[in-house]
Amino acid sequence: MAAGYMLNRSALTLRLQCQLVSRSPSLTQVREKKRWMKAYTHLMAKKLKLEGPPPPKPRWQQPNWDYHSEVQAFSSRLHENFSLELLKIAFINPCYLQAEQDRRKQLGVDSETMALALKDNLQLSEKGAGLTNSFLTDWCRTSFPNLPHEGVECIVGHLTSPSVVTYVARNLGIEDLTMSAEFPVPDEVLNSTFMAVIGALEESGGAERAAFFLRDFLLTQLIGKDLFDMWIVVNPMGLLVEELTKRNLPLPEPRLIRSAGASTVLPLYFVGLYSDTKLLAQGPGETLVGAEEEAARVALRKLYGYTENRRPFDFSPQQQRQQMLLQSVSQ
Amino acid sequence: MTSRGTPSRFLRSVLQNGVGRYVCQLKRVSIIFSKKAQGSLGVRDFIEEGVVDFAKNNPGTVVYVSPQPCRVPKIVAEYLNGNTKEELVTNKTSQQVLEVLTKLTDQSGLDIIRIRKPFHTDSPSIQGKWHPFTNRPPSAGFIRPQNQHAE
Amino acid sequence: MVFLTLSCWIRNRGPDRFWKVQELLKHARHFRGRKNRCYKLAVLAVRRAFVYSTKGRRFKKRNMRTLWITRIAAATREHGMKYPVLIHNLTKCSVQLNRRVMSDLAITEPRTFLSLAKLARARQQEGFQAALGDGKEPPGVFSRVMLQ
Amino acid sequence: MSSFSRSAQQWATFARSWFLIDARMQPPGKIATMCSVRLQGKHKPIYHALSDCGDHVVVINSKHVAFSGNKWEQKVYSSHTGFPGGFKQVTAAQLHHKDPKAVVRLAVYGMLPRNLHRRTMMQRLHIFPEDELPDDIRANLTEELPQPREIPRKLSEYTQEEIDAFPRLWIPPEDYKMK
Repeated sequence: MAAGYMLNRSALTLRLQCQLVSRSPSLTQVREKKRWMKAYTHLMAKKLKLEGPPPPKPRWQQPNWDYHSEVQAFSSRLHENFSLELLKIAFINPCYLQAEQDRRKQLGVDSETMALALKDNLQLSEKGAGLTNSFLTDWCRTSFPNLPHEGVECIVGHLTSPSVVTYVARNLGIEDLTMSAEFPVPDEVLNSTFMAVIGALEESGGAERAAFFLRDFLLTQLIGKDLFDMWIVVNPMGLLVEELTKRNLPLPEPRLIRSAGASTVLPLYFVGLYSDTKLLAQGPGETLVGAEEEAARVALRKLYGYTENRRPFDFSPQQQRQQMLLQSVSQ
Repeated sequence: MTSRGTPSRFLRSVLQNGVGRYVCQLKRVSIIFSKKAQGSLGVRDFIEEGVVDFAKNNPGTVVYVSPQPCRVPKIVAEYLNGNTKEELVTNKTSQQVLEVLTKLTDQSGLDIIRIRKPFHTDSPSIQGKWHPFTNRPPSAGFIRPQNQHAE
Repeated sequence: MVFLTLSCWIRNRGPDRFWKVQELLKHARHFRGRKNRCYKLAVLAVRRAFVYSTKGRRFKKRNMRTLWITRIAAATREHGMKYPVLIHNLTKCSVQLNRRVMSDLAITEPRTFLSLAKLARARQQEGFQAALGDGKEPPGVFSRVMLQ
Repeated sequence: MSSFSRSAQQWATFARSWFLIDARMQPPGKIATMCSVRLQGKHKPIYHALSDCGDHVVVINSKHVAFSGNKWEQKVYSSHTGFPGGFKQVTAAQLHHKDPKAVVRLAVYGMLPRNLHRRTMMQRLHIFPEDELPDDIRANLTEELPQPREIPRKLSEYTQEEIDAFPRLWIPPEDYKMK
């Protein structure tokens, strides 16, 4: 905008120059000295300070926008074969339909003759949400067979929480394509749109494609996450005792292994958990209670197989994976 | 340019791109040029020769060609993470314009600023990080001065 | 330049000083005190900062290497060896890890570093054995090794 | 191996440990070298000059340090009060008599880097003239460092058998007069 203004402005000064100066040998000398720019910048800065930044403009109101090709590009960018009708439906939110109808009423368009021939994405969204939930749960069950039900629920809950889903959706460019009543698109609308996209993918490409989509875009958010960041356990020691009794192992016995600076304000304690004279885990902490809790957490991570040094998740591409499976079968 | 006075960031990718599948981060590119101006000669050549091929090779990118009365032809690239980048292509030949476009296609759209380290990992340690007791033999109880041990 | 009209001459009165100052202050905004806003002070400080940063590009490499060496030395001493011994014997074993990797290993993968130290120790013992030979002295030489 | 939570891992890595050094019959310089390395944190692989990762060191028996040679008489500690004629010079023996901690403290102080962290590091050095420690300091200790020098035994500590077994190089004649 500023650049455009600048160009206009310079053109204007040039023209003025031509009018004022009948002989025009000095044109080249006056050019490029934008001495008005300082005052102009100050003015614009003052204006910005008074009025605040202008409201964000949705991409479809800006120049260079072709919805059909955008949707097509979205589909091929993600290397998926969406059916375009379904994908377009997936982007239409009920709030947009409502707003559109209201707008038409205000404009005085007859609702019967000019009916809106658009479907909203509610069905797709529900379908996608159901698929996401079931796929993530299955995936967690297979990757972490020892993880109890609550843990799986918490991981799935973290991955399907609005903050993660909207973050993924914004970085996949879904926000531009979403038809919503308001702008910027509210989180819950974006959330349901993302789910609807998954639903559309399932309908057009089958559940397997949708599963790979989820694996590549949603599960990658799990990288670098700790189990207990997602799963808030208040009493890890109690949980550990429960787990050990389930497996018929002797109960853990906390013991102080190491300590440093015990009477200072910065003490360090290492507490080891022994079960039947075998070291289950050890954990550092600021206090004895904290260290014991930390040790219990470490022991739980080991039991559940969610340690930091576990095998990385398998994100290999689809064809390669099938080949690997075939090889393993043939061998 | 001092290192404190310039912004910097750590190495990262948008949405862990490439872990699962590679997604081209350039979502939309608009080529703005003038039909008459001298500076957009190369761009006009490029639009005649190469833009269709470019669009065919990159189906994930929407290419807009918009002739406008302007002096400075430019390429405006929009990325998936919402960033926009402008490249001025005044007086560039068709080949150079293609190079600029290819460069824009390969970029991730993150800010091009100093990267503090050329490597990054989310889980740096497999065996557990060093702490003061890593390499010390286990000791029982508290330490006492020597002569009291003897007593 | 030749100015044929008065108006052109007035319009052409020097470059706009404001922008020159802004260009410079851009680099001084994070400085402390008046030098982040007064041009006279800022120009000196910015020049000094640029000189430092030019030199610092060379110094950084040097300082990082000393830091790595300090860290490796510290980690080596935990295993009862000295830094030169470790490096010398690892070179003899043709272990081609550089100092940055070794110091990172010492922090993040302590067990790998322990095995490196053990390797160096074993190579050192081998070297001693080779130097002593089969325990016999060459003819005509009488040394204290024989006495022990 | 271990997968601690991030905060716990951080706390463990940057915790300060407490070392104990027995200075009985040890040269102050060698004690000071050990102290200064640990006070600076240069014994840790995570060392960085700006990260303030030094440890605490407790030196006991500083009254019983042993200078070699004629240092007790000839080593001179100089200071200046800043006033005219305020130049003070004392020998090591005099200083040690006045303050039994001073010899070790000055030796360590001289070995620390000359920067703003020097006084902070000195505060982490705890010197005790005898081998009695207050309980709160004793509770902190994590490790005792080995002494740099083996304590030489006095002649009176040898048994008669050991003295007899010692090889005699020269047997004095009977009319030899011992001084």
